Amino acid sequence: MDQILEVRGLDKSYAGFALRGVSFSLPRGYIMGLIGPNGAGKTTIIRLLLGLARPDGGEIRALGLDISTNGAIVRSRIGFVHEAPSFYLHLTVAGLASIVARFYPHWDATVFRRLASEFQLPLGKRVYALSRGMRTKLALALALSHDAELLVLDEPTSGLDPVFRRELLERLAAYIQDGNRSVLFSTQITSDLERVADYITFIQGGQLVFSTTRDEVKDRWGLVKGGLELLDEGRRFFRGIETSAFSFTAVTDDVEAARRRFAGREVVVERASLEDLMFYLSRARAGAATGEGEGSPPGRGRDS
Amino acid sequence: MTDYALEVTGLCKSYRGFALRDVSFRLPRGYIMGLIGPNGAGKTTVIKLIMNLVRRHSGEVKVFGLDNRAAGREIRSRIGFVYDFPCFHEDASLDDHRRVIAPFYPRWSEEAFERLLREFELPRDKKFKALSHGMQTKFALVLALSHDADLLVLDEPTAGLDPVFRRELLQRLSALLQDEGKSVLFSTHITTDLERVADFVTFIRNGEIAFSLPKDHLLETWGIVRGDERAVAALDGETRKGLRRSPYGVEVLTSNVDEARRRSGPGVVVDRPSLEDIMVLMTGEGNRAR
Amino acid sequence: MLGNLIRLDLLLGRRVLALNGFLFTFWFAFFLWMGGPDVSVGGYIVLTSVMSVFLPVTVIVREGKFNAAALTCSLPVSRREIVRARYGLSIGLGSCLMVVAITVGLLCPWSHLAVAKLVAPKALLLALSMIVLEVALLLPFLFRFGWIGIIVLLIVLQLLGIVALTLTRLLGHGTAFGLGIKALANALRSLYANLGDPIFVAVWAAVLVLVTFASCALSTWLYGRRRV
Amino acid sequence: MIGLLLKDLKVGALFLCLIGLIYLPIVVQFVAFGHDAPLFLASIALAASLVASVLAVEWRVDADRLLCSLPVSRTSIVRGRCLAILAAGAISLVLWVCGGLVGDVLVGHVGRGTPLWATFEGLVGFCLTIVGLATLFMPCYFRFGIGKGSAIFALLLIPLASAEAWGSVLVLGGASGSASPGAAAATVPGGLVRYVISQAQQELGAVGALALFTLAGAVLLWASVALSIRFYENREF
Repeated sequence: MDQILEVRGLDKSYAGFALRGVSFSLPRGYIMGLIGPNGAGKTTIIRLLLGLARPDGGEIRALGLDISTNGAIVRSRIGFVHEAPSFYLHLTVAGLASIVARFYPHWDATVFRRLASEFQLPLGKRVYALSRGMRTKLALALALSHDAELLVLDEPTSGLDPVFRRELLERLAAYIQDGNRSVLFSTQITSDLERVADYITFIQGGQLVFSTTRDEVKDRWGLVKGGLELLDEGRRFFRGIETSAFSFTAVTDDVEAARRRFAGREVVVERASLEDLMFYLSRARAGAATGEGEGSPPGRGRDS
Repeated sequence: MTDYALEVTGLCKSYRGFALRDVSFRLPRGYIMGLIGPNGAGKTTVIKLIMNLVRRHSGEVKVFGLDNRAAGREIRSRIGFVYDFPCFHEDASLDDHRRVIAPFYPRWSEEAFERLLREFELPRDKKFKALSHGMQTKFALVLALSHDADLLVLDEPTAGLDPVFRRELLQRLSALLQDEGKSVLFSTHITTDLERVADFVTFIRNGEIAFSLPKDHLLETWGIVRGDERAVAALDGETRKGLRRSPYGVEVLTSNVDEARRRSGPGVVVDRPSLEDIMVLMTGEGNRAR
Repeated sequence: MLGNLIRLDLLLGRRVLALNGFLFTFWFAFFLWMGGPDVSVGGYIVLTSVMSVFLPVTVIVREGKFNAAALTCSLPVSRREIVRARYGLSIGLGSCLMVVAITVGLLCPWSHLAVAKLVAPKALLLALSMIVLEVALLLPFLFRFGWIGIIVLLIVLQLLGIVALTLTRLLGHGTAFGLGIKALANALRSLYANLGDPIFVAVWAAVLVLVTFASCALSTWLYGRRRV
Repeated sequence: MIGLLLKDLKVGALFLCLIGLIYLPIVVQFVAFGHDAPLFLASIALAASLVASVLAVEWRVDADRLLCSLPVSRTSIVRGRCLAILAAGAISLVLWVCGGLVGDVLVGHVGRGTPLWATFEGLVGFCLTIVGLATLFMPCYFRFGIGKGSAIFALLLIPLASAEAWGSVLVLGGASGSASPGAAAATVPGGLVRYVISQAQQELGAVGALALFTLAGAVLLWASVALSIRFYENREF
């Protein structure tokens, strides 16, 4: 199974933020969801992938090519949708398409016209008159009209109503049907991920927490809740711990081991939705981040 | 008579191919109302009319019992607003915005502003345009929550925010209501947020109010009937709120789930709808072949 | 409340103010240098007043760029107060820049302007009148159309000027147009001459106040209807 | 690269009409009163405002993020932009000469001597000025963006322009005796440039001078583009 996208040891630092050693890979024919709290680095990764910024360290290989040397060739087979798509506002939809068409070797005008009619995008309408949802549809139509093998979408569903969100996710699922194309999309709405994503990559504070298949996240990751005295025993397989006065809630990436370890004790080990995982991992991170050591009560001291 | 934080009656507005027709709903004081609807249904227009940023053709908006045109100033000093469209001076820093906006609000609290700025981890001296979309929304929330507003009008406050912060924001909003009797009107596309905190839900669809009901009542009395064409035909039209054909059969949204259970024959499944299901069924064209 | 609004525009637009202020001052000096000896005090004042009014306009127009008008209108202020504050700001800023223009006229080594005439009350009154008239003319366009309105107004005025010039040249000076232009030029000259005696000044001041209030009312009506 | 040039032309088409509308009356006005020098300046200003309007649109819609996501290298973006600036210069040159011609026919020549747009010095001077401005502007724009970039360009331009003006006073002043700063400026701010061109024309003849200036222009542009590419490579969006 060849990898359409490989990211190895990615480093990038700005004032007050740093991406450290992020590595993940996306096989051909699958959808990967990229999730993480605001400012975790999702958009930075996408900007590095599209060549908008240069990494300080590490390597990104897309479609078998290293993007630092042949970025243009790679981008000719990537379809992108930015978070708030930026277009020339005073041009019409058709005018904008004719400009973008000139850059893509495999541009197909009939595909664009078909998508425009399916998305109810009037070709004669000026871009400034389009609402936010319509601009995302326009960006998607542009991305799907040049035979792209990899779609890179930065929060495409934010600001879209549930009806169109479902439509968009169905279209992404259809896009990877032939097993030759893949999608990487970042989102804050975890229910979208649970509907279509095959792989899930969780970035937090510039570091990779996990990058596995959705089923593995569902089966192996969970929450362990118990009394404080049991905390040290399970520390080995806890990836994030949040404690309060008497009890702790910990995120674990090996639910079976935790169950075996705490069998018979009054410890609750349960499956967790993505949102719950993110909730506790961020809270635990907040605790750790303020330097009070792992497992200390978070800054706000409110037990969940 | 219960006193209402917000009363909108008979609001009409039309311009370039879009029209609000006779929009009416009421938000009692001390509750949260969710405003949902597809893109372009008119949610932002309703909010702009409440804040009197846009002229209306007819209709009346009363906030805290005062007409929002006559007593605009008094009302706006007690409203906290967050807009979905950009409206901040991008080349000015966050502190500049505070220094400029604070004097307008009689009940502005510097201490609340500082605390929220710290909690939301916002850089005070950075230019507004240097912030990410999520952080910009957080700053708008900080301004809205810093002057002890009695009514919060939020247009998609959670768009672009991560689930962790969203959950905390919703907890903060519901905490706000318990003790001080404030009210919140917020429009959103993330229906799971609404299911968590909203007391009332108003659904607006191409310029008209489809319904404005208490959330619990809505989720208890409405139901989705899934089955084949014949079984669905048994339900009479009045309670049918939405229909969607799919390869597996027909899904009908009904406003009276008990009656639907009684009247539906075998081979029909009746279950509880989520807000998203309600939206999808009421927005999709009647017979959109999939 | 007006003070807060003026402070809002000044504080948020301070960078634009500084940059444009510097550029305008440089432009005054450059104009004097290009003009050389044949620049009259009246001409200098009229031209610099036209430029000075554009400083407040650039500060106010900034809001359109970020469509921050929605923010200002959502604050607990009425649109009437916003319009009044902007008029005050425009006249104030315009007058300050006129003072700068006059000092540039005095201090510039290559300026040939008669110092006595430049600082005479007549000149100062002419400067103030020009500022007030231009503000009264420009601001309704600014409130109704935003920065596009100003550009459209500029193009229209320029075209009118050119049409008048070419017509007078082609049709000769005797025709209606020739007289029209000459009348306008004479009116300005006579205004400048009459500013000396106090009675005329009193009447003229009343006219200016009336014009400002009329323009302010018009702007309030226009801005009230504007979709922010 | 050509795609980028066509894009800039398509984006700029609207502004070409708008600014052309403002430029036309100015030409008629200056030709009617025989002011050659201001017309020269107005034509340069036309080119500058054309470029500025396209770049303003690019800034307003954050187009860099769109362009750099397209399958095109940063080098060709810089070269495409350089071509667009030269195209704006060419358009202004054409408008200047046509304006002058039309003005002459309509109104009849008023000024003394042949008008600037008809002389060898005038034309070459115009092209050199455009190339000079482009050479200075591009590195500033590609390093600092439109906002700070144009401010720095203005700061660099003021000393250069005044040095050139003083130069023309010293050189021409010496030659024409009683030149006060005002009088020298009345000729053409590019006084020194025109003087250099006319000297070169006398020594090398028209063709030789043209070849020399074309070479000089090409070297200047090449250096400016190379520097801009290095700056733009490190820019992040």
